[in-house]
Amino acid sequence: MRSILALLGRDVGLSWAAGGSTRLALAFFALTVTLFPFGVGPGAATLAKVAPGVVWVAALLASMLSLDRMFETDFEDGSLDLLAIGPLPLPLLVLVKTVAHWVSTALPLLVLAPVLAITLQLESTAYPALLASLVIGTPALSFIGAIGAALTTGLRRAGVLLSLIVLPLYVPVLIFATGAVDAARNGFDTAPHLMFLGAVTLVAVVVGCWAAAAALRLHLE
Amino acid sequence: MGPNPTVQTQDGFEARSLACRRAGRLVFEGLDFSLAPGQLLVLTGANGSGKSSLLRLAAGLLSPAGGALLRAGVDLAKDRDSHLADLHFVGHKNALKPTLSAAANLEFWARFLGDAGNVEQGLDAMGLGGLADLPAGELSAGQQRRLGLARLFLRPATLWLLDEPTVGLDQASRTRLADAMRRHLECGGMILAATHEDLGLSGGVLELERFAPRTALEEWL
Amino acid sequence: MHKFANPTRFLKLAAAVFPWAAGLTIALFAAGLVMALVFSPDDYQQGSTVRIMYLHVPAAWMALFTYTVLAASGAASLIWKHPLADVAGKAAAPIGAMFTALALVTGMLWGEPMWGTWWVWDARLTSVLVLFFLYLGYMAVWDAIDNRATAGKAAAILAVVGFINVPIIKFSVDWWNTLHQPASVFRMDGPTIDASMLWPLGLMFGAFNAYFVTVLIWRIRAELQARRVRALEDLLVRQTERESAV
Amino acid sequence: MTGVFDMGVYAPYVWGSYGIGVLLLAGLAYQSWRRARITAARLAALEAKAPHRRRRRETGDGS
Repeated sequence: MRSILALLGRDVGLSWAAGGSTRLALAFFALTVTLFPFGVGPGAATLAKVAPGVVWVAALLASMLSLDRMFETDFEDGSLDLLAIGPLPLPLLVLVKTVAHWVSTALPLLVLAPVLAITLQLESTAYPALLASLVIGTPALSFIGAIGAALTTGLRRAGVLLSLIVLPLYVPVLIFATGAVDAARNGFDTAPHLMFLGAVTLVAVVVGCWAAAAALRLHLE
Repeated sequence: MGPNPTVQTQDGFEARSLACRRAGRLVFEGLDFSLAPGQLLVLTGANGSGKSSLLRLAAGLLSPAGGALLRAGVDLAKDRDSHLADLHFVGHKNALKPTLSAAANLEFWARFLGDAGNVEQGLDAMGLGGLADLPAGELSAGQQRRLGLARLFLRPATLWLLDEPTVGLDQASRTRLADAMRRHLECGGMILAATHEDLGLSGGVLELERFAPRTALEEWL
Repeated sequence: MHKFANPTRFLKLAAAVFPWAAGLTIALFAAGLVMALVFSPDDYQQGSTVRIMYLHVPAAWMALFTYTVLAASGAASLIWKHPLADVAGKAAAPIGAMFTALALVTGMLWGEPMWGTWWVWDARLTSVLVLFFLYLGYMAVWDAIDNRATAGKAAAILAVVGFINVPIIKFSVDWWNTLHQPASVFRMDGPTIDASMLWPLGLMFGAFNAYFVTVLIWRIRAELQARRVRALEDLLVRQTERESAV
Repeated sequence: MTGVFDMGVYAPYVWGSYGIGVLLLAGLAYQSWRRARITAARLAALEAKAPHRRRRRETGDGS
């Protein structure tokens, strides 16, 4: 347990510190969302209609930005070897590092998202659903992302390959998450959407840990 | 607890017709060695002859393509954890985070490997006492190498696996390392080291070229 | 080593199967095209565009079938360490990607006369589009990693993960489609298929499958030979190195 | 024999589909066939250059 806390503390600390990925993700998220009104026009009706999609796509891209650093830095400085022969089995190691990624990127997005949604004129009834979808859905982004990060560790041009691998797998998360917020906007029940989203996240956790551990083992060879 | 010749392999470390395949290519085969408490074995051979591969096999990072590695008579494949709990592995890279201070880096590895361990003892053993609070990134290459080696002193471990430990060390640090290795051997420790430099320590030599794959064209898939 | 794992034994088997597969491909395509273009009746609603279905439906089906082959070869490579599995996966992927592209193009050419727009976010067409990106991802992994053995394992992992996600993606796209699409007046896979259409469709299915086997054998043979060339070149390099060193 | 000629107003779509179909199917088949031939030729050349190794390898490991 001590090892888990040690690793979690180090990774989150490194991300939140200067030069870490948290600030980058927050800035990217805010910038991307504020770009949209310039594109689709400031009209409240149009903005509100696209608001869930815009917030979610921006959150998805922001969390993907810091994915390739998840294992890459440890691979480069030799820590990955020591982590792999440490007390934690590889899938658990992946779980801890992915939770660290989630804490260091998704949590800050959770705080910023409602603020940005205001600029997109999102109806007030939809905010609880927006937050709920982010809380339930962003772990799936991290765990599916962990597969891409592990597969592309140590490769040149990893960023492009990572997005090509990960984005198609993000489709269900995006659909159910924005579905929930849309339902809230139109006064429908958001429960079914959020439950499907939860199911997708659970699958992502299980598949993510296994696949990322297998992929890391490849690069440790 | 001096070296006890009669209990040769009882709690030693040995390889029996070991073969290693790295990313599809056979590196060596039919390799045998046995290391008893108190003994040093130096691996020599040209680059690519498999020195690092053998050390990674011994550290459990790679699984053997053939033959077996035994610790205290027990095959690593059967009981990997007790082997990993009682070894230190120092690879080419130093596993340091540049933004963390020297002490913080060691502190992390101490807590991750499961017990507080004493960071001060590690720093002093490699003469880094005064640099504890400096970010690791600002240390010189030699100092960073010493910080990597300082991990050896965080907690006792019988088996040391060292990959080119003296690279980048000045003469004073080299003798400091040699003394530490001598002390380790005297109290029943075992060392498997890949190095080109004569450390002034008596020990066996394992010529890896002798175990190059014999089949002219191995299974060509 | 597995019985078929030995490449030379596999190549003998492939050589035996190849003429049948190639012959069947040509025969089935010939019969299928004649049936589809000449004899099949116009559909009262769609007119002659129904003939596009004889290409679209088999292509979409083969796209999914080939991805299943990818996932199966991935599993074989990861679980049973079958050395030929990676080669089969690498060989099958471009064929699957081609089938997916064909399904997309024919889907658009079929949709345009019906709805007046080239792209319709229909549930099936959208799933095929996502499948196309899964193929691109698989092939990109092969290209990005130099070492064949590592690339094979990495691609195998991605294929298995992708395969687990295909039903999830399919379900979510259907769900998303019903949410945003008022009851679509015209479903993509066309009207109920009546008997007269079964023959051309069946022949084209057979033709596509025979085609798949033929091209797969070519590509596997090319991949095995390419690896043998690389092994011999590597050996030559080490040989000259040792001779110059001595 | 009515079907082939009077595709009616949809002719371009049908012929377009089949045209692209032939292009894609034949294109990939040709590329795969050609690649198999090229690698076969390179392999033959390499094995011709190192015949002695080949004979020893034949007897050596019984792959």
